Amino acid sequence: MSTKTAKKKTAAKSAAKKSSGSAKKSAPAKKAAAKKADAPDLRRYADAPVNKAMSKSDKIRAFVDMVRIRKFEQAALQSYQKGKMGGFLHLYIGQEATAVGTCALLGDHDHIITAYRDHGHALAVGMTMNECMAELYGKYTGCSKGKGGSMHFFAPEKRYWGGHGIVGGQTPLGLGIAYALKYKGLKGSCLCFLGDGAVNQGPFHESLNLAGLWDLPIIYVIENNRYSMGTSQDRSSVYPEGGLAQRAEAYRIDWTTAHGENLYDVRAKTSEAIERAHEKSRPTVLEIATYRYYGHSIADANHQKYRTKEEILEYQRNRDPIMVWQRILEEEGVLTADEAKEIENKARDEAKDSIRFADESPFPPESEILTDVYHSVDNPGSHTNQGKIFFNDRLPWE
Amino acid sequence: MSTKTAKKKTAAKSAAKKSSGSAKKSAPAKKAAAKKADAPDLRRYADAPVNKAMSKSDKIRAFVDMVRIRKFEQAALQSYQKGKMGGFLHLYIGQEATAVGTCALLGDHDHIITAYRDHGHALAVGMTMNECMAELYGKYTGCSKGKGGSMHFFAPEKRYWGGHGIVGGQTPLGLGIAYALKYKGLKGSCLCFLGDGAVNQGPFHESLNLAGLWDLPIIYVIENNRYSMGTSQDRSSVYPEGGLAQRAEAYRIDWTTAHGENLYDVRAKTSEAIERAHEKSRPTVLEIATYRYYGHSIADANHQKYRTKEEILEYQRNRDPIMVWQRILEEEGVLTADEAKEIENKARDEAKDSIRFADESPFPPESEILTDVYHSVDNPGSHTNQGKIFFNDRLPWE
Amino acid sequence: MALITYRQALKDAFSEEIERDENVFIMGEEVAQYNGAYKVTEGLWDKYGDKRLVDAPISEAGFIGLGIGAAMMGLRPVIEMMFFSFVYVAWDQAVNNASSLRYMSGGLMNVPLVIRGPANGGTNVGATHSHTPENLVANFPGLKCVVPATAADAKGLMKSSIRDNDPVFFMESTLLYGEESEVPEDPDFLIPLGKADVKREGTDLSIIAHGRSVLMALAAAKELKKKHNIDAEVVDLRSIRPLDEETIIKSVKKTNRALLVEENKPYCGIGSQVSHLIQRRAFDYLDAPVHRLSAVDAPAIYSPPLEKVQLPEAKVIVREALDMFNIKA
Amino acid sequence: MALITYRQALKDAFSEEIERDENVFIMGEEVAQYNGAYKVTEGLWDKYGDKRLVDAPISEAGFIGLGIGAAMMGLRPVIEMMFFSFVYVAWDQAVNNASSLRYMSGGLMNVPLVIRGPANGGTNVGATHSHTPENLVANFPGLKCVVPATAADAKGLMKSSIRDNDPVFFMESTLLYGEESEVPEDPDFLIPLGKADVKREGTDLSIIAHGRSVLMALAAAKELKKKHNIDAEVVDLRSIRPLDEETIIKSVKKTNRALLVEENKPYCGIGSQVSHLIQRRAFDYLDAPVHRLSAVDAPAIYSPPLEKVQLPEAKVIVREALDMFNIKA
Ligand SMILES: Cc1ncc(C[n+]2csc(CCOP(=O)(O)OP(=O)(O)O)c2C)c(N)n1
Ligand SMILES: Cc1ncc(C[n+]2csc(CCOP(=O)(O)OP(=O)(O)O)c2C)c(N)n1
Ligand SMILES: [Mg+2]
Ligand SMILES: [Mg+2]
Repeated sequence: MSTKTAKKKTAAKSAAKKSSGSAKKSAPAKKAAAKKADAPDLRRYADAPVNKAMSKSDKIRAFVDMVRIRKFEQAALQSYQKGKMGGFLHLYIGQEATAVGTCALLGDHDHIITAYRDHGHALAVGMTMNECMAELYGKYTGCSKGKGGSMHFFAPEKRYWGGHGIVGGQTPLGLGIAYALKYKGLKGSCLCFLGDGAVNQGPFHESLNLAGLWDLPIIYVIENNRYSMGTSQDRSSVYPEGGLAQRAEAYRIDWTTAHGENLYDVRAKTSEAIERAHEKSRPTVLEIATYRYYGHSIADANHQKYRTKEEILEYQRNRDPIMVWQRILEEEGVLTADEAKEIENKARDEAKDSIRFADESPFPPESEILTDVYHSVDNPGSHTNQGKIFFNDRLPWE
Repeated sequence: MSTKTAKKKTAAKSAAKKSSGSAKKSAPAKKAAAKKADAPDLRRYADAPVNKAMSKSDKIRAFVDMVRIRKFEQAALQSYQKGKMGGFLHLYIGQEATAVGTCALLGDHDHIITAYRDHGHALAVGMTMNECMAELYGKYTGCSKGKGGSMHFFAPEKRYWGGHGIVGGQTPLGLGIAYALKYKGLKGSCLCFLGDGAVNQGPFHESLNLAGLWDLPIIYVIENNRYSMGTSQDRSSVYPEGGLAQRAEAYRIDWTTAHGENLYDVRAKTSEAIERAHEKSRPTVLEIATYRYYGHSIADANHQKYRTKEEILEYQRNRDPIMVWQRILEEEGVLTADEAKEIENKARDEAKDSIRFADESPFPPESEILTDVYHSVDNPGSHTNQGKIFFNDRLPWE
Repeated sequence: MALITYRQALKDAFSEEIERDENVFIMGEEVAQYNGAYKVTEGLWDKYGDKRLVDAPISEAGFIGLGIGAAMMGLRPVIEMMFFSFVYVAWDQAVNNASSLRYMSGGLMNVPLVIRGPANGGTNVGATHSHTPENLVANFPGLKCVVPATAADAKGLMKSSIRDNDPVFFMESTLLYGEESEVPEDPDFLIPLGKADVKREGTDLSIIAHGRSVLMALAAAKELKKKHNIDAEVVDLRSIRPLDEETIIKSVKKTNRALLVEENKPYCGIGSQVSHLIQRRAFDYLDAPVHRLSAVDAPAIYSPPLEKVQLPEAKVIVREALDMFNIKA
Repeated sequence: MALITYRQALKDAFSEEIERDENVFIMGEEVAQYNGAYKVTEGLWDKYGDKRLVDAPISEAGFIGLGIGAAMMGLRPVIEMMFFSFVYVAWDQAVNNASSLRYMSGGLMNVPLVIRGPANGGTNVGATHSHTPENLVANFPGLKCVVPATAADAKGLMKSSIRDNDPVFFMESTLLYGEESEVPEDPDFLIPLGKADVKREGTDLSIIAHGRSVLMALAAAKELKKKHNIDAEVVDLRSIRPLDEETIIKSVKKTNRALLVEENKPYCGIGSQVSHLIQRRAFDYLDAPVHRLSAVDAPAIYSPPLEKVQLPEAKVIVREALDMFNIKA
């Protein structure tokens, strides 16, 4: 488990150990988190109300969603390697239970926003593979018309606010979403995802103080995959024994941790946080221990240099969220191996179709470079605007 | 005591109380800080080694320094009201024991940097009233040649790095000073002062993580005067029960608090922090409870609106750092009332002289607007620079 | 029409827009209980309460980002920078997020946000507090930028900015807050963004300015007429982006001479953009090169008499204008 | 002389300066153990260790501020921005502190700091990652700004920048890292800041550019000569601030025509400043208005073929040049 290793090293290194508080964790979750976690306990949190309430089809749906994310990204990776797309491609593979476990719990007034590793969340909230793949290809049929690319998927009508590339930059935006919900008197929340490397950015700190001070219904989900690019958590952060999430105590904010390989755990903790947001309009910091199998992005070819092959294998063999969930469902008699295979095949086909869709879609016309810059330009007459707003003396396509 | 009131209110308001850790404080200081502090205990920390080591003349020197700061600022205030200076004037009156208690402990490799409320620290490190007053007047004889003004006093040769106007902006600079000391292998430290309102700025958070992670010999001194402009501490921050300084635990940094009216206390805690920096190259966050008698700046004429007259009077009557120190020295038989009066008179005269000096000094010549912008312009030949570097088509004085 | 101050005009704009649209709120340091560091929001908290006037802790990146997020959701935040210089601690939020979100989402969202506050030097507060970032902001497609010089413009432009569906950076001046002018009382008095205003008609020279420089230009024009019989036209840009190029070009084609004045630093200042524009589109109409005046190119100096010299005051404008006619001042 | 890449040239400059001066160190995200996101510091951590190559957590305001503080103390930090766009999260530190400290202290201190990294679009990484802030930086007196186009310039300018006693913003390009040129091996090979380079002599037209646009301009010049017998001079600014105005003016006085090219956004871009300069100082030498080309004025688009259109490629430069001679492309 990520926080555990971290804890040991930091503790050894830090002279400050004594004066740093040993906060009491009230939820049983926290005791569990401190336990040796070599053999993941599959039934842990299976009995949490939010999990007991799952129907068979809910459970299968979660499996399907995780598999779809993985197949989508595997297909995307192939296309990337064929030179079909530009820029970055940050794969989510290995972390699927986080997006699926959290997003399935969102109600009508629950919103989400994340960083650049955003494909998983996009599919989890119901975006189609087609619009996502086309976006990767920079096609006009992409969710952002090909203007955003991999890091910038958006679907506001699904309450999915993107896809943001500046590390930590989305954390105040998420706060603003929560602020708007409260302002409007709605019982809602905003789940704002960030990485373990993002926690040291100033805007996140500012956001936590504001969230705690103003009782905002925001849930900061730290997807701790143990690395920010090639930098392990311990080379980027100092933090209390309970992990990065425990920093929340500095702002009197509730915090908790979850095992990211176990969908039940993710759901249980997320559901508590959402309830806190809905019922008390109070924030939560939720840290989810997870792992990415690929490099930071496809450009990060040497990711086996800064972490060992064994470490990667350990996750893939013992903590793969899809495998763990499949095992749980098989034990529960909800899913057979054949059915799982079938789901995989369907997802693979869906991904293949999305490749075809993306391939066959047109690029945006050149004139599209100048749309979607200003609302007032796209909607003439709706503003009291005039004058020149773009400043090319002449356009290349004119 | 500032943190106490704050604590109560925040606790009442915050739903997060339970999960926020009740950190154990090891130093006796911390137990004291939690005690009811209505009647300041004058002898508290008198026996700390750094205080026992004070000679009679050290003690009188501290008194002189505090009185000089006060008289200097009272004179500056009069001049400001006569229209002799522009911009802001942020008075330090009420907080003198912090600057004097900390700065007296600095050795050859101990540096300081602070915010815009910087007169006290300037005089405490040995800058002259003349150069400071002239700076307020915008005169060429000012410490910054009249280019910086009240918020920007500097004396690098006294290891005093200013005087910074952007709230929180000096906190990474202080870190850089500490970094340079460590880089050079020197046993030193940097005292970096900031206000209670500055703690919520992102760069401070980033600095704390870096300080804790890299074992940097920095001491962040939070001068908690309970307000950032018209905003009380509780309207700007959420923080653990131990106060703002306890946020340090989020970064495994040692922290402590001091009563800012008592020079002994300030010295005792500062000295521990300096020792930690020197011996372990480890940071400290030190919060000093203090108060400003005047408004945020002279422009803040209505400062009796956001705080009560009684609150101000309580400090002036019972917790004035100069008065408290005088009482201590009288009890110790180190200083008589007459001697104190004499010191006051001398300081008043010195301030008056500095007014005359400032009045009689010349303004910088117009051409000075263009010096001190670039080192390479001021020191031609020292760089491989050419070309145009200032871009006025024509200068007003040409 | 009523003769009111620039400050009052802004306050009236806020009141009217707060009453008109429940999504409008003002957030910033000391804007509510303290009535604003420069009293621009005086009395509004008393009148509208905590929801519409929100005191924020000192964490500009946090609350500007919050404003952007809230704007995405359809609120209309008006965020005060106590000094506009402080936007630099939130620069990434202000320019990267505010300018890019609509674009990167292919138009799925927009950011109806106003960031406002004083952006001026000349008050002896030193280099870090005296920035005039209109040229920096205007460089970002996706942002709008407005710099009113008079009370009436302040009101009409503020109301348009609040109703605008794009992020608008609204730059005021502490030196103008007390200046009075006649302001219409119509609650729908809107001045379109992107419309310059010819503040004085003239035939011999176009002085093109924005913000406080407009007042300096008007004073200079008076002097030029009286002492030298030179009839200067004064064009107030008002809006930096969008920019009213037609009014600029029309004026220069009439006068055949352009003098650009701003209190910004010169390198890549607004004047440089306008200078390029004029020579590009009115090349054959120019009887002389375009001249520029700006703040003396150094960080803002504290020393009060020197900072006065650093900014382009009326007499320097007069001298420069005369120079364009080869008259020695 | 050796034929090496722009990347290698920078790496050599770092090695040489690290060995020359014990105060020089490189700090940034992934610069040490990871060898740099773009491998510009590859091998240096192996060679020089933890003290001289420092991996920093993602907290740019923190470590840029740290760099400034360390520079005040006499160290010579070279701070890498993985993308220059990320300097916006540290903008206040980078521009307010770095540019003002010397001034506000009346010259008592200076800040020998280099902030460097790639500042370019064209790599399909979207709007927030593709900024080219040379015009923003150059607006601040107190800062210097350098944008080399070739390996030799990268090396000579980097060495000068590290030895410089003022803060230098050094803007590279991921699109140039692999470009090769002949680079002198002299360990004291220094190119002065503020010296432009005429990369191609010509008589008919001055194409003035910086960064990658220089390569585009050279390609365009070749085409113009070959197909249209137009002999273009290509002036590479190299240094944005200080700026070599004399070389610009000399070239324009010779060719009587200027075309400015940059990959920056147009509003108040570098081209606007240079355009003003030319019309101001070479008014009577101009046979045509100064023309500018820049990135198409919108946030950087992701879609790869469109982003190619967004930047001023050689063929657009050719077309614009022909237009200045009234030739239809
Ligand atoms: C302000 C800023 N600095 C640096 C980067 C470059 N960068 C992109 S992702 C990343 C690592 C982030 O790691 P983490 O937060 O742990 O998220 P993960 O990639 O593991 O999901 C870095 C350094 C950036 N995009 N923005
Ligand atoms: C980034 C920034 N935001 C706002 C301000 C305006 N401002 C100056 S001082 C101040 C209050 C700071 O309070 P605190 O940190 O408690 O210090 P104190 O004045 O009490 O010494 C504010 C809001 C500023 N200078 N910089
Ligand atoms: Mg990570
Ligand atoms: Mg305070």
